[in-house]
Amino acid sequence: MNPLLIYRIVCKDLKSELRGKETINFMFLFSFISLLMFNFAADPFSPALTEVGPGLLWFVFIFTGMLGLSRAFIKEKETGTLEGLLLAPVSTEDILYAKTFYNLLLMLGIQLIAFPLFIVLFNYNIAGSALDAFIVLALGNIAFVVVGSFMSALVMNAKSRELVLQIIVLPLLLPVIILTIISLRKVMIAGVNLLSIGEVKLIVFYVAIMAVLASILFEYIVEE
Amino acid sequence: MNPLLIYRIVCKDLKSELRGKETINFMFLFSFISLLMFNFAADPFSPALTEVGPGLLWFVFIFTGMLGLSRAFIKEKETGTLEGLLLAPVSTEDILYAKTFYNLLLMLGIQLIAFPLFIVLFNYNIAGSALDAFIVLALGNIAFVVVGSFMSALVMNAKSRELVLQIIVLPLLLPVIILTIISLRKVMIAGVNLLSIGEVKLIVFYVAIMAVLASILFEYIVEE
Amino acid sequence: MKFERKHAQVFLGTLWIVVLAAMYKVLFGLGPLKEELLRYPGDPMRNGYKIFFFSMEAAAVTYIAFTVVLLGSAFYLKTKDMKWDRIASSSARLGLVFTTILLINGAIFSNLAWGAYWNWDPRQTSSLFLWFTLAAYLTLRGAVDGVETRARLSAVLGIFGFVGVPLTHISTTIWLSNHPALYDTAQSTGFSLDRSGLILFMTLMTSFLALYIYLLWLTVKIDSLEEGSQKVFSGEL
Amino acid sequence: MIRVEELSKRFNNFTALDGINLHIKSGESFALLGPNGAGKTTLIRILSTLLKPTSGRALLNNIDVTVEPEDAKRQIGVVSHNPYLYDELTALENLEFYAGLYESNPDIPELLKLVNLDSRAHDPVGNFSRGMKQRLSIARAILHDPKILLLDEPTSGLDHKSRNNFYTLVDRLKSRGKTILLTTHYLEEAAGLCENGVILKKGVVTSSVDLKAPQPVLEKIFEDMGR
Amino acid sequence: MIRVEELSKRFNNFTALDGINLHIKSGESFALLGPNGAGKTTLIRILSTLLKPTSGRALLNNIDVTVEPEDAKRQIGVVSHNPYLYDELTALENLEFYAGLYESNPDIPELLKLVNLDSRAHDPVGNFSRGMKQRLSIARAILHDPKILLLDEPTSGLDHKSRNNFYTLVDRLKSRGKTILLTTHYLEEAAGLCENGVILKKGVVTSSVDLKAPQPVLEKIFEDMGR
Ligand code: HEM
Ligand SMILES: Nc1ncnc2c1ncn2[C@@H]1O[C@H](COP(=O)(O)OP(=O)(O)OP(=O)(O)O)[C@@H](O)[C@H]1O
Ligand SMILES: Nc1ncnc2c1ncn2[C@@H]1O[C@H](COP(=O)(O)OP(=O)(O)OP(=O)(O)O)[C@@H](O)[C@H]1O
Ligand SMILES: [Mg+2]
Ligand SMILES: [Mg+2]
Repeated sequence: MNPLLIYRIVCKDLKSELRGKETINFMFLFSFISLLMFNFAADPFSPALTEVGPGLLWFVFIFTGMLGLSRAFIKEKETGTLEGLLLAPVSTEDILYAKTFYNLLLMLGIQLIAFPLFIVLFNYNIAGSALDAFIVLALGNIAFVVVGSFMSALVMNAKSRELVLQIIVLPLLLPVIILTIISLRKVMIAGVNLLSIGEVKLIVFYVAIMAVLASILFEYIVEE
Repeated sequence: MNPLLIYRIVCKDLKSELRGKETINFMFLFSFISLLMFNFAADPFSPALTEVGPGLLWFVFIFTGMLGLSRAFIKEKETGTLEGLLLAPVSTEDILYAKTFYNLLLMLGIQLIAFPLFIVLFNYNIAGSALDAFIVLALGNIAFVVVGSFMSALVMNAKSRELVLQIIVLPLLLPVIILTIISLRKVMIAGVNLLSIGEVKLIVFYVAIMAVLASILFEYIVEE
Repeated sequence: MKFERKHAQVFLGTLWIVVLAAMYKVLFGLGPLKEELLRYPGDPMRNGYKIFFFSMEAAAVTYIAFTVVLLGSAFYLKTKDMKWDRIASSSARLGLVFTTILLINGAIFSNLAWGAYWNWDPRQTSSLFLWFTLAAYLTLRGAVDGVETRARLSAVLGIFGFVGVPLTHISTTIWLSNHPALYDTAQSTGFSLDRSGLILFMTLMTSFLALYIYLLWLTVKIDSLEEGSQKVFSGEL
Repeated sequence: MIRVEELSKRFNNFTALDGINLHIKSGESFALLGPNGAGKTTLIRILSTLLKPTSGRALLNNIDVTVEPEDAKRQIGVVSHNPYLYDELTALENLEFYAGLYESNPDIPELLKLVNLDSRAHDPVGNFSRGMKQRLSIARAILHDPKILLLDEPTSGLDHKSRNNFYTLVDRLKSRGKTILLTTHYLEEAAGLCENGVILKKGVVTSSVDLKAPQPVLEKIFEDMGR
Repeated sequence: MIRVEELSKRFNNFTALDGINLHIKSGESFALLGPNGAGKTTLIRILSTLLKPTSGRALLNNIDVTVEPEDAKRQIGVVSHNPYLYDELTALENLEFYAGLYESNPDIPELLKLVNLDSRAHDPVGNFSRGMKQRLSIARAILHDPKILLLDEPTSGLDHKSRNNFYTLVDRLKSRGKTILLTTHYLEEAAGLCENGVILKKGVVTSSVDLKAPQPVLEKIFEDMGR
């Protein structure tokens, strides 16, 4: 692992993403609009909202993530620049770390905007601590990004691979998705303290396993 | 309009999609997983579910569509084959119609699977006729696909295309989104008959306007 | 050249705030509720009504701004004359400002009348989507390189974007709403102006419109100057 | 017949083509020469209706490309750097698809044989080497028997033999009265295929070239082109 | 030094390379010739660590590409059909980024001048013409001063002058002791730049070529290559 190289790749990604300086605005607008959409699903002040609120909130991130993350590798693949990276003496893990880190930056950026917005817009009353809820979301996002980045590298070459591989991508994410929802509901509806939620530990555990697996297996993904 | 050419382009898209099945698999999985997620978002037997059910169901389509449809034009653009189509004596409208039709096939295919799945998963009790609910959903999907396909062509040349697409499409779709939810709730919760729902007529009206606008304006999108 | 534009924008912004403040001052100088000025049965809002004059004017200008975007876009596509693109895009930027004013006024109104700044009233929500539509239009402009491509693509979107206007207009009828209607037949939500109210309304309307037109003229001018200067620069290269 | 009148194309503030005039007679083979970035591809893209000119006009067999683009498209076959092929489809399927779009009925196996790909007809194009794609792209360009061929560096990536095959093919097409507009960076190619040509530089036609001139003269012209 | 031993590469059931043996001495310039689809790009991609061989091994300056890929990568500069450039970044930023990855500190303005792009340094690469990208790609390949250059049809898309500039550049690099492996479909290029070469056909080395042989002999060899 070479932090300097990782930093340089992340900078490059940020730079080419931010070329239209508007991207941050885009992200803001986007999370704003998709949050607003949910208003129409239920009467905004009905108790049903308290019920489904955490789920909807988390869904916005999954959806945003799906949109954004898959691009990180696929774009480099399609424009052929991934080979440029692979030609340079950067270890394949570092490429994975850089992409994961970049994705994480994006997701946390969106979270920083969308989470307060959600609370204000829906006048949502979090039963537990707002910080706890934020941390749970962030954990979910980390898990999502770690697995998602790795898997998006996997599907990159999907054409020549077996169909089965693609079908693994989303289901692999399923545990995190569900664990996060459960934890989020415990914090936001039942007001449970973060540290006493078993699911949170499971998420951390899951991230750890996935991260280790990903760094071991990544080199098999990029080789052809 | 040349139906034969449209048919040929749709066939080509279907054929190359079925080779890799990437988009289809992805869309199915995504809709499946979001349904599952919403299942965890609320206690499946709580009354809140009846309330928000129609809204959630419809969102699954909106978001699945968002993720999948954008590829129809963007992929042809990125691989350079869009120029191949434009070099052939096919009117630009026909290209639009073909892509719209293809997207519609995808969406209806997904609906055919996701709608029964929703009912089973949530054990949802539709107050009105299930067929009516299906038709309302299909109408909403048609509106969505008409606008979405057109807009995905519009953003083809933009930076951060995928994000921009969402930002553009969601406000434009707001009328259909609201109208579809209202109609869906009328059918699924209040048990109103399809033909006596005024909003359904409005949806049809909206689709018609959008379709006309789209076919008039499309040529301005592809010219450079 | 960039500096000049920034200065002009700061200047205009300040001007607008000053004008707005002056108008509020004038209106609130009217003193407490005069029954004859505005009839609102069971008036729960006391002086809150005054803000109606602003929200309604802002709404009207927003609609007008949308119409100008629509027309500018259509004419651009027809003639390919950049003038129309400048008019459309300037109108969109101004429309964003006026929609913001509408939303802020609306929120104040909503708090007075319904007890929450954001009430998810269809009028309120659809107005917000008007804002999003303009924001989307400007977003697209930001995301496309190339002056002509940008003009062309955003013109197409500008035409589509207009659907928000009729939607906002009918939103109260197709979706359950608390928003009152002018000259409503239903007594309970009826809301009407008498003669002096109407005069005040028309005066404000005229000044809002004048402001919009003036600002539109200014922004179009600034844009065309800026474009001209860019041409000079690249010519030198 | 290709006629270009006062054609200009500006990208933002960059002028890629600046008042081009050209007249290429029916059945003529014409070379468009010039250094990188001269505007050759831009001109060909305008002729093939992919780009709209900023001003001026372009006629293909008396059809204005901006006025009647669909008729214009039937007149032309385009080979460029981009093969316009679908990676997921096989060579055969690609040609069938394009034949369908042109509503013409070519002998596709024959076409595949012509570009020496008959043995790979059922392979997805995504697995082809660069040169194989380029060859298939040539078959794609002529399948509707167009009257005008726009060839933008058509031999890039082709091997020696395919290049010679391509030259023979072009000769055959010439003898069948096709009009040909070719861009190339190779003297032999220009001299071998075309009679006349022009040199484009920074969007302006700087001189016309008689490609039947003796080799040393041509070499001198090519040497000077980059200045 | 490049040493290839019994190297094979199979894609699914298609054998692209079949037991290749090559030895290229340090400082030698070597041409890899052969028709389209022969496996030239495949071999170069294996040497540049982008593909893993199915069997056999390949050494660059005694470093096995599959065993120590990162060390191997430092030895090589690759120019291929794909320029490996980011369209959103400017020419300068692209080079700076790659220099950062190689952790080397080249004189980037000098490099840009070398490929004649100093005036476009601050333009996003997306707006470049094909030939301009290719030139920038050459600068990218040599910015870390690699000992071995793998050039896969490096002049594709370059104009006459840039090609000559490129030849001069390669000559200069040769005189500085670089090892060069070149694929090309052009006889003059192979003969001008390389001393020795081999012909690859259907994944097998069919013969070796002395590129210092007289022109007619070489022409004959090229003619026969397609058979
Ligand atoms: C209780 C508070 C409010 C009152 C008494 C009020 C009053 C009115 C009245 C009387 C009209 C003219 C109605 C018509 O022509 O149908 C109007 C129009 C409008 N108001 Fe309000 N309003 C209130 C709150 C809001 C809010 C919160 C918003 C949104 C931010 C809003 C946005 C609009 C718009 C967009 C129009 C133009 C509608 C159209 O005719 O198309 N209003 N308002
Ligand atoms: N979409 C675009 N936006 C901005 N500039 C462009 C665009 N397309 C081309 N250009 C510029 O126009 C000029 C002409 O490009 P063009 O591709 O026509 O050159 P060319 O003569 O085909 O060069 P080559 O021989 O390298 O293919 C170049 O300077 C290029 O940078
Ligand atoms: N990913 C792949 N999957 C399957 N077959 C492939 C793949 N890549 C290359 N091939 C096949 O391997 C063979 C050699 O391809 P390669 O690209 O090495 O040829 P080449 O000698 O570089 O040809 P060219 O001169 O046209 O560039 C071709 O027949 C090609 O179809
Ligand atoms: Mg070109
Ligand atoms: Mg090759």
